[in-house]
Amino acid sequence: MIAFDLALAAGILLCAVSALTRRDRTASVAAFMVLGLLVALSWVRLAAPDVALAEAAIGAGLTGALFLRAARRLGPLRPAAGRTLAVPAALVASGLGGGLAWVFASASPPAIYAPLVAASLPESGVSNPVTAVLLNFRAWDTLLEIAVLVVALLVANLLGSRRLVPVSLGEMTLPFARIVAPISILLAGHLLWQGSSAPGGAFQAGAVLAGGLLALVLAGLAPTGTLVVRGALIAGLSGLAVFLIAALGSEALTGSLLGYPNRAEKVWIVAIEAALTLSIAATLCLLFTGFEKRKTS
Amino acid sequence: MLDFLAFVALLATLAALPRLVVGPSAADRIIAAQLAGTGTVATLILLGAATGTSALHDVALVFAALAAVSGLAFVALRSPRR
Amino acid sequence: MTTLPSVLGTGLIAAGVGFLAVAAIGFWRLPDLLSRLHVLTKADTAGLSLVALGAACLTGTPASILPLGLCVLLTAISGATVGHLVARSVTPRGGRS
Amino acid sequence: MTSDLVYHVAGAGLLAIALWRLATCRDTLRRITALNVLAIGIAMVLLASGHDPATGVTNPVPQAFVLTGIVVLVAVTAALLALAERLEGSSDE
Amino acid sequence: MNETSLLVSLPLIAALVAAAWPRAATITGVIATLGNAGLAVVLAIRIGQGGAEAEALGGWAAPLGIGFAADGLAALMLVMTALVGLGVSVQVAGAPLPDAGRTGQRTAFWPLWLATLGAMNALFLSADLFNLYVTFEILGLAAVGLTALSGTRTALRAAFDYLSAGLAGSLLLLLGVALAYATAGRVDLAVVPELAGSHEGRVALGLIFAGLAVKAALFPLHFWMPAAHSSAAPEASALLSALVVKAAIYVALRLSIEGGAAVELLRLVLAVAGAGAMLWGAWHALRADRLKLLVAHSTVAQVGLIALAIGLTTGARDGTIWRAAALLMLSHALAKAAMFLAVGRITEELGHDRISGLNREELRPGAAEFAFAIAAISLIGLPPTAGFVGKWLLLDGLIDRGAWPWVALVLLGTVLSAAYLARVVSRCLRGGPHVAPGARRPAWRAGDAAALGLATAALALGLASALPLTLLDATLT
Repeated sequence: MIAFDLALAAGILLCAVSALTRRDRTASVAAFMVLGLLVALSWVRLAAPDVALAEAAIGAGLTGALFLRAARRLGPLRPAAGRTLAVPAALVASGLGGGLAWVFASASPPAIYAPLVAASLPESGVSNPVTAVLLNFRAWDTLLEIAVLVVALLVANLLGSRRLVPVSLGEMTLPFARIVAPISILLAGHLLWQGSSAPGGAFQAGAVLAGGLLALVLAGLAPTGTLVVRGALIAGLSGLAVFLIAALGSEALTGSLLGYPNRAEKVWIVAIEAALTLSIAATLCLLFTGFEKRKTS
Repeated sequence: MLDFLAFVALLATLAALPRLVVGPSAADRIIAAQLAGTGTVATLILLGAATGTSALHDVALVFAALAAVSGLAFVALRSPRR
Repeated sequence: MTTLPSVLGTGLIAAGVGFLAVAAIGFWRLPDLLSRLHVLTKADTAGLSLVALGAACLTGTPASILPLGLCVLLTAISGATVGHLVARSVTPRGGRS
Repeated sequence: MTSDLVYHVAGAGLLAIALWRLATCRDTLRRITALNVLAIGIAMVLLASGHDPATGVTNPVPQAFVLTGIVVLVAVTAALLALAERLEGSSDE
Repeated sequence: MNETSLLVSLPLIAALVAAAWPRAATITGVIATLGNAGLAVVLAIRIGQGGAEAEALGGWAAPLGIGFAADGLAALMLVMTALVGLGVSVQVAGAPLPDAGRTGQRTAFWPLWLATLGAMNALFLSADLFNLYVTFEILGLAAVGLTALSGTRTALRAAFDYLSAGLAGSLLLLLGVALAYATAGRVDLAVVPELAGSHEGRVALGLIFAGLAVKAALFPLHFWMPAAHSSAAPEASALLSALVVKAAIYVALRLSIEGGAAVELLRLVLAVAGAGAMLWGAWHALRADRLKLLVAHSTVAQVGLIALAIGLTTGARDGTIWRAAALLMLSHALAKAAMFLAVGRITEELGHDRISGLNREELRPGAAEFAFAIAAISLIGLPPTAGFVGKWLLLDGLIDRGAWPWVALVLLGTVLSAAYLARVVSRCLRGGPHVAPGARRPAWRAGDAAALGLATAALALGLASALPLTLLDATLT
């Protein structure tokens, strides 16, 4: 498989270079989208299917759409001012890259986490170790990560970025939307449910759900009224609220922040994940569609 | 054997890159990305079959389900702003 | 071992991957956008279907057939939809001329 | 040569390309793309470090780090793109 | 329920409430900021009496789980954040930010500030490198929201540069954390001494410090900061300059105390960069033509002074220099917040913030000018302010070690800060012939009270500097 890895690595680097050097905006964005595809393959090769799922859900759905939106709104690339720095910067950067490759390749981490995770997994309430880390051992990280999403939503709301006005794409999109939207809902439910025992989980499920919703929005089949946006905003905020209440509630019960009661861990984790899935889907959709920009005059 | 076929599928995926870079039209580039998406799904299925990991089917499924989102975004956002 | 399903599966996969490769090469060689689109929607769908069918033969479990079938279905639909929309967006008069 | 080494080198390559573009480019969208490439590079070296070639298993803790990093990055990218678009819009006025 | 849990969760809950119900945002924000101050003080008192506390979240001990380390240093920072937050909240509650964002959201300040508060509290308590990265991201995003609040094109441009620089900084930090994992196999704070012992570990610490330097706007990585801090609304600038920058400095100080100080080269680079920042910031502050720009550049210089102190920390637990750094952080936070609020008021009264036009005949100096003067005294380091105690401790420690060149540098920085602050103070407080007989006095506003309160706190902490110093004794077990 070394040939596979080498070809994949070459493709990844090629995509990165194209994404960062093409003057045509669409070329740059398309190369970045393909980079996401190839990177997901490399996560599979690195035995990280959970990460590959997240990359697939985010890279195929939201990121590409977000960058295309920006490419459309930003207009063509302006000519660069000066190129004098380019060569020294390239030398410094390649030196840095070579050094980092050497340092990372020569370091091999002592096995500290693996035995700890293996020993604690039976008490975590779930059997997928990644979910156990994300929602039990290091649930505080995940709570703060959801807080980052919420703050991004607040910033987007503050900026009032131009609301997306989908154009009618005609009746050809109807069969597509009618099949893809329900399947993405089912898929999200499947990923959420199996997250406790196999690769999957709240973020992957939420991102898939958001992708399905985006397809509906783009096909002009989803309502985008002010009330809907307001509801989606509340849904986006609710995930962090549920997580925080669960954190404080678990402390009231067990005396430790995010320490779930014994033998009820799975119920807590699945409940939190279900709330997070909906909230993540709403947040990601809102980050793409944007909020109404109020006119000055 | 499956390893080799996965490798060929990866090469077929990467073969979309030249068209993506050269274009000439924006539509060409987006269609190239779309083709790379299909190639990735095939590669994932083959990797899953080669290693017997069923989780990869989910990854492939997610890619397949969301493959059209960026294409749709491209067409939907293409029309004039106002 | 070389049982019938495994030989069949590998053969189907090889054919599918061949289709994909042909699609990629055609995509690179063909002169204009519309013919490239044509290649994409046809060879692509055929290639992926064959690959999925072959993989289903190899694994043979019902649990894997459902996701594989869905993969094919979804890719075919998205390919057709996006192909149609892109074609319509580049041809004047909404592609109905 | 092992596949881990390939991904270590590829990850470091991504870091180098991204840092180079960050240092030399002023365009907003390009900078945002470079930051995303930088994050992918970090994720790659992190996962390659967590990968144990003997067992073929990747440590779940770095996997969780990368997952958290992906979510955080999507959030910040969306905010950056919104800012860049708003910036472009305000120059039109 | 534990104070630490409430300190990290209440601001976030309040932020959600304020975002969901904009009408209740102001009252929610004020109550939450008050409650936060109460909690911080209670925690500080308990730590001052009972010593440092550690907590394993969810009952999962480090390195697998995430720990909270509530010690004297963290408690001091929590109280500092709470005090500055109170001052700024009083100002914003009294005079909501102008709706320059054109988004119709006069209350957008509150959820952003509360998220900032929650992230700062989480950051001060965290004892895990990766967790620190996540808190930095919340902090960075919320701070960018605060910058963009004023909605002008300059502010948006500054916000973009701020966010992209901040993201680059946190990604450098994350790269360092990744390398720390690759080297030591774990990322809790207790790993730092182990990192200092190997080549790879030192590179990891270097990357982490580089990321922190970007976030703290340490020279020469400060390029984004003057624009961001001078184009934001004064209330937002007060928070950014007094608090958000401190988050990165705090982590640098914490890592130095934990054992990063064992890395000679890193410390030297930090100290030299700090000295460079002092001179560069002072030079630009001397040449600035606008008041806010002067204050923003003075932040570059002051951050440099603190970085210099951190760089000269010997790592010994009983050393005086890191205490000096902590005190300088505290005094800078109070004084700089007071200064930005005062600048906001002065600008409001004058209608501009050009330094050359500060002495106007028809306007008498008011409370804001007075607050600015007190804050300036603390920043320069004149007795009896907290800034004086901090600088005295720093010089004392340096003289003990015979580090005369550094002493000279610190004194030079002090003289320069006196010079650039005098440009403002001399113009503001000049009375006599310059003021016409019938000159009006500026009206009294909530902002005056906030600025005066914070400046007085900086003064009072100098007189009662035994309090923070005793608290710092409870640092690290």
